[in-house]
Amino acid sequence: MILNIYTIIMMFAAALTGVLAVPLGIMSFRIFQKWEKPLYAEERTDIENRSYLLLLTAAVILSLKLLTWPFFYVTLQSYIPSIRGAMCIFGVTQFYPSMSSALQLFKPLVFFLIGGWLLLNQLDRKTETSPLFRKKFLFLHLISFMVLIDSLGDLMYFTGFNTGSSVACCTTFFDVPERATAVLPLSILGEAYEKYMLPSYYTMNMSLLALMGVSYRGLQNNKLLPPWMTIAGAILAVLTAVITIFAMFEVIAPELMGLPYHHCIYCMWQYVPDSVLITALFIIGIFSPCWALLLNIMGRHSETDAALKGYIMNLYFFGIISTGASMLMVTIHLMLK
Amino acid sequence: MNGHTMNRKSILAAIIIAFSVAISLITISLQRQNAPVCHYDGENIMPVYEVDIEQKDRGVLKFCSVYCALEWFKRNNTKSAFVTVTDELTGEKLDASLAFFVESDVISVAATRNRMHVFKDKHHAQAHGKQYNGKSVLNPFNMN
Amino acid sequence: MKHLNILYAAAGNVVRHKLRSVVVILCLVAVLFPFLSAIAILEGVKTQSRISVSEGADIYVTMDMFGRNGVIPIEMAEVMKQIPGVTKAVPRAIGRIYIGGKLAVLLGITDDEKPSSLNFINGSLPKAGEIVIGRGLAEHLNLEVGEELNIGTRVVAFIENEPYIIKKMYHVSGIFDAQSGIWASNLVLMSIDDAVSVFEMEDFATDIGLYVRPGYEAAVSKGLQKMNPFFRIQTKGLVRTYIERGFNMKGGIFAALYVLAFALTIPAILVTSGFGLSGRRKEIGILKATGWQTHEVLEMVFFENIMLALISAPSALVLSFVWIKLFNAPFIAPLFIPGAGSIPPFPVPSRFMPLPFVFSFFFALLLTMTGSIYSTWRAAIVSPAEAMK
Amino acid sequence: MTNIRVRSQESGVRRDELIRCEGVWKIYNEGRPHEVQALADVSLEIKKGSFTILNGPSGSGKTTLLALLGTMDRPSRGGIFMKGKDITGFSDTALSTLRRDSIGFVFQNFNLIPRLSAWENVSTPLIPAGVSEKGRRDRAMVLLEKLGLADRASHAPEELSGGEQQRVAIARALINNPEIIILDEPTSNIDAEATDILIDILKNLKSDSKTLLVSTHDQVLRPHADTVFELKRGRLAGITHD
Repeated sequence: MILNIYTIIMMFAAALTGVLAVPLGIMSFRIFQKWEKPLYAEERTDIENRSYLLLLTAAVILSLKLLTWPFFYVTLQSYIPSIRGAMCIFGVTQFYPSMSSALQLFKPLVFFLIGGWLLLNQLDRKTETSPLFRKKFLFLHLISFMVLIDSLGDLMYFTGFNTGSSVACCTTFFDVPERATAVLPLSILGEAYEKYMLPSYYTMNMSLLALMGVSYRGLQNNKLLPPWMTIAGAILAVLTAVITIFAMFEVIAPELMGLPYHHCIYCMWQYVPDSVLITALFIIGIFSPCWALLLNIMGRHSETDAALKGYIMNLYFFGIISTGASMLMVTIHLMLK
Repeated sequence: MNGHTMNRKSILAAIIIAFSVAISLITISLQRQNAPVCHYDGENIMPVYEVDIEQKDRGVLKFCSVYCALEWFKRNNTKSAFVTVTDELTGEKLDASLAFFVESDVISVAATRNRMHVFKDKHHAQAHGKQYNGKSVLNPFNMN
Repeated sequence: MKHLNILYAAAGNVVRHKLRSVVVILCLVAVLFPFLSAIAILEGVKTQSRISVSEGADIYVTMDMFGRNGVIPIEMAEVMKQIPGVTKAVPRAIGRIYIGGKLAVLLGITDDEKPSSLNFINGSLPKAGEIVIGRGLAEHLNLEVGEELNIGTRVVAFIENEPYIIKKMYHVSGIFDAQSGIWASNLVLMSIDDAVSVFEMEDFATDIGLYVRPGYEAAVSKGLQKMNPFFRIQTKGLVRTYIERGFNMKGGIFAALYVLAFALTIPAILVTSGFGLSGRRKEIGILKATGWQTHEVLEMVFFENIMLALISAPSALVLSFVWIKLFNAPFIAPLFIPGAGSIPPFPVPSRFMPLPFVFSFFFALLLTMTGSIYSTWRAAIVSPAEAMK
Repeated sequence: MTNIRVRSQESGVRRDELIRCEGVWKIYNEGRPHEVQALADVSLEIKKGSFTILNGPSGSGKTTLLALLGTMDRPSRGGIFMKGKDITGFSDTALSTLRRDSIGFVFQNFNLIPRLSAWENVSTPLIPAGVSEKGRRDRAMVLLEKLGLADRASHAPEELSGGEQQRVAIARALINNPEIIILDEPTSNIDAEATDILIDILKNLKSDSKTLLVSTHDQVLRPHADTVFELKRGRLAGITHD
């Protein structure tokens, strides 16, 4: 283990969220079970009261996950001096590539799910008889497993490092033609794929904005969205995410850093501070339509229709603003470079 | 959706957009302020193409590209003690005598139409030459 | 607007329930203050180390003696200077020596080699027979500029039962300013020849520092290895890595020990944050009777705790800033500066941006949110019927 | 033990009916040792705009019934209907919202929040409703003026007399313009003069077609009531209509 302050903090936070996830999982399953059976009035009040404890715990876990998510990368950055050959965060992730990729994909997923649960809970609050009560606590029970896995993953990952190890740096991964983010577009778009990266970035983001705009307008005219539209929104968001990530590696990161042959977004976060905000806005822009789909599937009930429409509209609204702002920031950088 | 909620949302949207744009502009202007200016043509120097020439008796002169540095070097090589160039891939500084130079079709600094590229590793230089129709060049800052 | 209202109501409650607020803030500050002070000092010392490394040579060459650094002939400096890419070769004599019962560092350098971070109160570079001493040492020995100091005096032999003593007196030509950094506090700077004679190692130096052209480290190192396989070669990058690792390790150990304190803080926050809330059952019952939802009460109390955290974080930061800058970090400095003593004689280096600043808010939020979950919940689920009792 | 299920369909609503309870039981610690039966099989109806009194000695279940009708607690059995809608299956959040929008409470000991000024106490229910501070202050001042307390608006409860505190509590109950005002033993903590003022206020509220539900064992309010329900040991013992 590379014993420094960052490691201790990451492990302390991971242990804390892990410890909180266990009672969260147990109590949410117990509530899910009890809510079915006939209840005395006082029992029902007890269960409702306990549900508030779970709500607060879920909110605290989400806040901790939000605080430690960027801290995960700050910790990796602090390992650079201890790992020979590493010149940036990517180099450090090469020490345990499979685990670090898994964690890097898992963290946004956990964040997405907890965020989705809190939205579902907010929606259920707008009803008279809490029709989503059982469903949301079964959902919370599943989420608590994901939180536990994420916390255990952090603990295993950060205790697995050892000093003196050496890795290949990101230049040997990102500056050679055979890098992953080049081979795939190369095979699809041919030799001059770089020419199409930026246009496809803008096309996908613009079409996502357009779809969210149409959906927003549709909801304004008092129609609850057909499920296929929110599904289309989510699928388009995921596709946009993939295209944007490739474009970030291939074109945007080198441009923003001024290193035309260096395709590493970790270095981009390091050398171009506002790229962290670009990334955060991009994530919100992609999550919003997916949350809209989640709510549209899990939150549908005769009592929730009115509120559901408002929530999905707000999600699309923030999706449009975040995606637009992220794209605008990238455009400013590209134009003023 | 009543009007009150609508304009509150528009205000919120405007704030988010304005904040993002401001952050970008501030970052770019800070990067520009810190960037030194080329001694030969006054252009802003991009760190990855910077060439420094240390003079024997006086300080270091900074240039935005190999072409500018060469223009100055041709007339003042007797005054020059050392020349430091930058590896385009990693941004690492190294002495000109150790670097690999490749002149290719790719223009790195538009102002001077510089097509001379510098690499620390030989295979990076060869890869660039192969990809962009370049040919390797001996160290142009040869003190002899 | 609703959440803003609840936020203002929470702020009002923090002010109205002063006792509870003060108790929670004191509990947080008591935990954060030592931690932040230690981190600030660690960052300060690390910064000064980085300055020293960046001022130092690109390559340090010594002989390898039993796997340790061994002395190296001074004349090797001229030979090494001829290696392509080397711009300067500087021999150094550096060692530790007791002066007036205090352990000091004795540094012998060539005349043109004064590191820029060392600046004087008054005086000049030491010529032959002269020395410049650190402020801590000057205070310890009660020395002023112009006085004499004997270094390295010792009995060489006994002739007819009479001890034959070699006396080496040096003239104090200057005292280092306190801002010269912690390394200069117990330093004795003199010319390399004098230093060599004090250690009685004529013709040898402890190491030779080579300044090389950018990118030449690898080539010069290879050349040195070929020149003499017994050369021990350490590049500036290696030294920097050792320093970063060393400090990170020290910080990590301290943090690991401190995590116990943080773990104990959570139950402490649970008790203190619940401290005032039980008295407010009636008040919360009234709010709920007049239409507040449990979520809204939960949100209000949660905001109160977050506000207390956001008040505690900067308070702890200011307190540790005062503790270090005004009182010179008594009792905490020895944690990171061995031999500094409870009341350090030199200004303890410290740096409050960005790490301690980030940590103070991070931990304040982490501890408060986690510690106050149960107490916040207990308060929020008070039944509205409570108001009718 | 009936299953508390959602029955939100209207069941034979009469136009002037505001609150109705059918076969309501309230048993504390139900299903646990030491059960306490507070109410047994109570059915009654409160019409819109009426002045209803719950009368009965201490321990007769007046306060419990008041808490149930005021959505502050749930019945163990039976159903409570608000404007024909069964609210027994409502969630805690929905009951709170109903309380905020339709029900105003005046407690026996006023229950003002210490160290908050009179207008702040009056406007606390508006905070979660999202009304701005200025809006809250204006609406509170209108009510305080109507109740003759404009000059006491910035005083804390500790600086007000019993009668004044009660009027501030009444103003708080009215701030959300509820349909029903529930008063718990309103005359037990005020002097005769304040009682007369209270009676005037109640008359005005009735003329503003507010529905009043008062729990009291004091006979002074009886002449002004439309209906009086007599409670004895948790059961409805009698109903007298004016």
